[in-house]
Amino acid sequence: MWWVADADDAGGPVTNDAGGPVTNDAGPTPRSTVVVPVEPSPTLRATVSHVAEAAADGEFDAIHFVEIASWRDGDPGSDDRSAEARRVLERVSAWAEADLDDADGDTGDDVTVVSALIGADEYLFGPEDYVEVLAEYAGEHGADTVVLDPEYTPVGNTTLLQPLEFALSNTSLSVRTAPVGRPTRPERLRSEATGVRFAAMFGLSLAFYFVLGDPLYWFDWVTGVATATIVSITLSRISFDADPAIPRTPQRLVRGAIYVPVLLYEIVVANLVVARVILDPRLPIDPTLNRVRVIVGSGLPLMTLANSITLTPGTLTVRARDSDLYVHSLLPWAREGLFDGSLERWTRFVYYGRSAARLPTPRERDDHAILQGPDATEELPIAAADGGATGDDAGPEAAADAESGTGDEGVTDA
Amino acid sequence: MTLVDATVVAGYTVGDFLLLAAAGFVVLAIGMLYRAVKGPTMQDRVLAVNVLGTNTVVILAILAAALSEPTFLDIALVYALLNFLMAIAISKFTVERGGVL
Amino acid sequence: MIETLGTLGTVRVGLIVAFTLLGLFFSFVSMVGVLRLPDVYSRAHTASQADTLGAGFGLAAVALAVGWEGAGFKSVLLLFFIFVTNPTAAHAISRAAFEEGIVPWTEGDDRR
Amino acid sequence: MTGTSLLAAAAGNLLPTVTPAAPVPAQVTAVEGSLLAFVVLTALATALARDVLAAVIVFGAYSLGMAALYTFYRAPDVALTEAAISAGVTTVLLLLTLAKTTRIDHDVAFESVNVPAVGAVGLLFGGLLLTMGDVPAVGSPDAPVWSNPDVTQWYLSESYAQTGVDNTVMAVLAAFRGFDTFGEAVVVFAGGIAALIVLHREVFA
Repeated sequence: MWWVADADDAGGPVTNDAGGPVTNDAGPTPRSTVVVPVEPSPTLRATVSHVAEAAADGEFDAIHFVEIASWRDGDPGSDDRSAEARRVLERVSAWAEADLDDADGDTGDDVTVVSALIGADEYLFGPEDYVEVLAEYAGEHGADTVVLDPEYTPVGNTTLLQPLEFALSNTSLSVRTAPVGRPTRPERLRSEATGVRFAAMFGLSLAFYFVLGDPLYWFDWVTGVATATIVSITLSRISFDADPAIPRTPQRLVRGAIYVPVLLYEIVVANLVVARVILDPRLPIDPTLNRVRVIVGSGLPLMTLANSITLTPGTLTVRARDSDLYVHSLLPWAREGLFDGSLERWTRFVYYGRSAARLPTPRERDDHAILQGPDATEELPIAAADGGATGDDAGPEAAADAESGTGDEGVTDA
Repeated sequence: MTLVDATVVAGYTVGDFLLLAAAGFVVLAIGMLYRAVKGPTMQDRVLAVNVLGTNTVVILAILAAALSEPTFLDIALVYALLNFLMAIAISKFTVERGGVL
Repeated sequence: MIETLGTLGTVRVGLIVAFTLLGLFFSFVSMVGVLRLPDVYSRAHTASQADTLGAGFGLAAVALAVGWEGAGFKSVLLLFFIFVTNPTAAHAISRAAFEEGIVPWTEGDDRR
Repeated sequence: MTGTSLLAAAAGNLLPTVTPAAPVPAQVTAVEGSLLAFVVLTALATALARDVLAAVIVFGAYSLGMAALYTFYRAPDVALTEAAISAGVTTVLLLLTLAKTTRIDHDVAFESVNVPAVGAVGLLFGGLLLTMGDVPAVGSPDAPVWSNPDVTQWYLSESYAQTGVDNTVMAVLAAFRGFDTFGEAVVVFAGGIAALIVLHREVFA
């Protein structure tokens, strides 16, 4: 998908690889300045190569790599994050320089590579805020093109790409996504290795070892320490998203302990309802697939919520994509309960405290949809939208837009 | 005397009762086997085996209590973890054809 | 013989019996669900939920019978594992089904 | 005091305390029977399933049953091995093999059964089953081990002198029962050769 820069006739002279006359059918391409928002991602390297190649081919004469800060200067830990962001920018610039040097042709030499960390003076909330910051930067530096990394995820694990592209389309900037193959397999879930995480993992696995073994026997100490070391070396990098911190982690544990009886009660009550339905000879079920957008953050909170939803009968998390949960419900009753969002509220309570629990329910936020049956409000996206196996007779990929699919014509049948 | 030897009703002890319950769980497992064999999709089979595994864990735990051999709980523990691993491995396998292995 | 156990022991025996029966009941529900429900998604409901609860009750009975001084804590550990791993496994399985393109059964579908 | 005599002394202490086996209570046979039925059913399903992946999955269920059965017969070590090897490692190995090869989709769920072969196997099985009547019951005082303790004693006291192996079990396995073990080794070797032939290779490499 080659996008050609907006007809900007003021483009300078263009030379191609050999420095000879331009032979491109499309005619001379105006050279322009490109802005590339970066963030560590599996496809970042390939995106950088793509931009560098395009520049070496004479499309751009300046590349601006920007990292948009999702934090604000002065926040606790913001210095570390800024430093980390600058490291990423340095690395990206080095890659780009190397690619430009490698590229044949002499245009690579006069391409300027600039990197910047922007947006750290205010909090950014949605894609619009990101785009605003980006457009402002582009305006200041005379850039008219934005190249996006297909895996660009500025906030945690939430993909912002589509909303970002949409918001960018409202600006005068030209946008394209680097034609970079997404990895078929997700990269290994690895976070940074820190001493705290290592110690936490070590302590946990040693404690588990001694639960099964005998802490008073010296030999168990030897084997336990050895085992815990192996476990924490191999797993400490994938087991924690963030360092366990002193006020937060115990607080979460305590609030989690409050949540457990609530969850157990919910499980038992709902199990009885479902047991009645299953044992009913008529089997009065009405299963549908639903989509709920939840606001709990990614990682552990999302897993907790998805597992809680699965544990409470009548609802089953089929798939979690970004903050969208695809939930299969057995009964309308369970579906309504899901949209009322009490579990979501509890999860927020466990992880972020009482004040965070008071957000509107998915129903009030209108962040829900039924994907099947007569009440369907959205089409059923089937399989393969993001690198899964390909469905055989899948309907239109990814539900178009929520407004269009009203009736049940959207239901694909296999 | 331990709790397991206490009489529940008509001369049957708690141990006897637990053994009968274990037999009940096995009978349920046999029922579930139908789904594991019948399918029709691979996921149905994996699901059935996962449920069977959970049942086996309970059976092992009940045997540990009924036979007064608490060490049997270790086997149940190993099994609970392996069972999870098996379900994840097979369901990943059916989608990615060994991509995870 | 129950008299020699005292009130606490009697309550404990009663709880063991009750929990075991509840566990059997919910496992039975899970079996019926796995056998009767129409597609893999709805079967996954009972597999993850009714069965988890059944196993939970069964293991609670075992914990009571073995006692803390025995290895009851292992039983509690088992309970914890099952409550964490079972829904995750059910999610993995149903997700695999979804990615293979199996469309959930709805009213009127003749698959059974 | 050598290890051998310690063992002998321990065995000597154990021998007289043996009590005749109590009659088997009904609920024990209930567990045993249902577990056996489960194991036989899963084994049959594994053997008959046409789809290899289905067979692998059902085989997982079989090893679940076997582990429970071993546990029931109070062999927790064997049960643990069954759990780790059969349910864990074997499943992964079989899946790996499947991933490297192709899986054919079948319309038929089960293999067709060769009736004469089943008859022959059934006859052999029935014949072997007849000998079960002469096997002493578990824990029975009439078992040769107990009724004629001299044999056991002889092994315990003589195995070190005769074979130079510390561990009596090892001595019996590798020395007194050497031919048996040799036979097992031959079977494993034959298995390896068969694998090579199937793979069209000449050496293990």
